[in-house]
Amino acid sequence: MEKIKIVVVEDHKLLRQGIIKILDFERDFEVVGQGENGEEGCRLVERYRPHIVLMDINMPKMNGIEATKWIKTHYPATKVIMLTIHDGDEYILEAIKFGAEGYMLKDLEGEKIIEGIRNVYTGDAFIHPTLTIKL
Amino acid sequence: MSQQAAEYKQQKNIGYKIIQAQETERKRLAREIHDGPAQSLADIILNTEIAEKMLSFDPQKAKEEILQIKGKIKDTLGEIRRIIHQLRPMVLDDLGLIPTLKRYCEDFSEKNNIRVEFILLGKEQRFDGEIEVTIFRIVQEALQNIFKHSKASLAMVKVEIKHGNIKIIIKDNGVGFELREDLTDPSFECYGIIGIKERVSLLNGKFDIKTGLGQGTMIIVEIPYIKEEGK
Amino acid sequence: MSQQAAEYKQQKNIGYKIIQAQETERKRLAREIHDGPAQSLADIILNTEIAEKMLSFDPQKAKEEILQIKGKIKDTLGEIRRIIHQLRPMVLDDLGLIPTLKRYCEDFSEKNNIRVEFILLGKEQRFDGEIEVTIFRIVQEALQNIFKHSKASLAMVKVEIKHGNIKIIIKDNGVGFELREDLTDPSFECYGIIGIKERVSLLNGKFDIKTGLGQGTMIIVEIPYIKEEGK
Ligand SMILES: Nc1ncnc2c1ncn2[C@@H]1O[C@H](COP(=O)(O)OP(=O)(O)OP(=O)(O)O)[C@@H](O)[C@H]1O
Ligand SMILES: Nc1ncnc2c1ncn2[C@@H]1O[C@H](COP(=O)(O)OP(=O)(O)OP(=O)(O)O)[C@@H](O)[C@H]1O
Ligand SMILES: [K+]
Ligand SMILES: [Mg+2]
Ligand SMILES: [Mg+2]
Ligand SMILES: [Mg+2]
Repeated sequence: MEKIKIVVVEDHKLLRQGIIKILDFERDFEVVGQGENGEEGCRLVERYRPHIVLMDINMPKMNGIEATKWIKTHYPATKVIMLTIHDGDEYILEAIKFGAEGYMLKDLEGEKIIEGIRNVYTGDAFIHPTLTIKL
Repeated sequence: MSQQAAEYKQQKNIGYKIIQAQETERKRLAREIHDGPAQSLADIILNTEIAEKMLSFDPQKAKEEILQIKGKIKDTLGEIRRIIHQLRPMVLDDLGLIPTLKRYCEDFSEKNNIRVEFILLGKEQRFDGEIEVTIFRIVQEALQNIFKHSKASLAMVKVEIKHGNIKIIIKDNGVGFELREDLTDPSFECYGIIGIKERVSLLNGKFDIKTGLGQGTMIIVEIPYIKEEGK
Repeated sequence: MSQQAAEYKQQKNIGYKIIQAQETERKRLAREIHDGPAQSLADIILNTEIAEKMLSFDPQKAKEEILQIKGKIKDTLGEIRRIIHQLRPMVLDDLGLIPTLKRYCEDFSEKNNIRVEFILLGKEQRFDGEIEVTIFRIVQEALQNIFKHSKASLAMVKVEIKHGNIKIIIKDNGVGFELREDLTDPSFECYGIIGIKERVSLLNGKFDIKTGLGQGTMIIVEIPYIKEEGK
């Protein structure tokens, strides 16, 4: 079975480790890299060509929005899931606009994070269930 | 007393008002964080102790306790988000003025049961940070006033971007008020409208207010901006 | 340009600086809460999920996880308390100026490894809230400056209460600086010392600063207060 290769980009160290710990429970997941700003995220995508990137928004140096734009331009096959503290739909709209496949809040259940990654991997979009977008 | 001396005194009083407003805000915020998130966390610590004790002799109860902890922490995070957003919506820096205003108007409509229509004429773009925050604060204050004083059922926030100029109109269909000269006199107790005028003048903008008993209120602000090439 | 016109312009610029300082503070604070407590809570939520999963097949691990959760919540509460304290020490309203300054100097000494001696001459008492907060902000800014610029090993905060007058001296044994006139010129970029001057003048007080390269720095402020009978 092919493993789902994941890169986690998040500047908060404890949280990053926590997320990785949750993902490690899944036998078919492999966290191939972790970065603490958008720039590192881009480098990791270049090097590992992961299936999925979990991308924070507010980070030093390059934020997650810019990093996602870059990734979507250079490696469009890589799927990006924003994972952030912001619950405003303006962020979701912006994320969708530049091509992110998923949007999750950081207080999402671990189960749901995993489910979301699987959904996005198989080609669906995933938006945090309690968020409703007003279009 | 010369007019200049009078203006000097007024400016001095404005400094005074701003400092006071700042201290009031700090105090309110400190209290809000103290009574909200800080108390909640202190409370959650107790839950963790209960969960710990339950663990050995009633794992089912322990599980319930952990679920409760999770729920409470999520609520606390929600409180904290609201506090951050009140303080300075990060979306203002991340995405810019227009998405921020849109969201603010929506939230305001929902929370206060006054329908706020948001209208943008011209091309959405980023402006200088100072311009963005000034316009946001103006809309914030004007909508707060509508909520506090107007009894309106309907309001409008219109932003028009044209020829290096941003025009903002905030209008309501409420009770209006008698426009007295002393509104802009610093001995007047309120700081809201004076603050708007002050901020607008700092950016070389124009300010106007049209109101009257039973006529609703309309605030018109214009702020010039420098167009960046190719942006 | 007449002197009054010049002063008018300066006052206007001070209004500008205060507003800017306020926005900078809001932004900093929003970011601090966002990067600190908000992220920590998101992290703790994950821990609760791990604890929940562990519960059924490894109670010992679950217990460790719960202990970790408790520790992290305590740390987060600590962060939040620090933010509140920075914002506005509640002890200022609850207990008054002197206990607040004492505590602030102690905390500052510990945190920054610069010994700060606190000296009180005269009778401890409560003052008008505006006076208390002004003096606290002055000491806060002066100590921040000592930390940021002075390279001092030793500092002193002296409060002298006498004949309806509060005299505050903040002194350090650090590098000092060349006192240029433009320190109080609003085109100067920093707001700290200008802010102190402004706040002091709003309370009809006096401000003086003595410094020079290699001579340490001393700030002297005097603020009058109205003695209340039988208090
Ligand atoms: N939209 C409005 N509808 C009706 N009355 C208004 C409206 N906006 C302002 N006013 C009147 O103008 C006064 C001045 O407003 P301003 O915002 O300066 O002060 P405030 O809202 O009373 O206090 P502060 O803004 O300092 O909390 C208000 O007290 C109110 O009487
Ligand atoms: N205790 C001190 N020792 C040495 N230099 C000082 C001291 N206090 C102030 N200065 C000098 O005076 C300058 C002005 O201080 P001021 O507090 O006005 O601004 P700042 O601290 O640089 O910035 P801000 O307070 O706006 O964050 C400082 O930049 C520093 O060079
Ligand atoms: K794994
Ligand atoms: Mg982050
Ligand atoms: Mg108002
Ligand atoms: Mg300073």
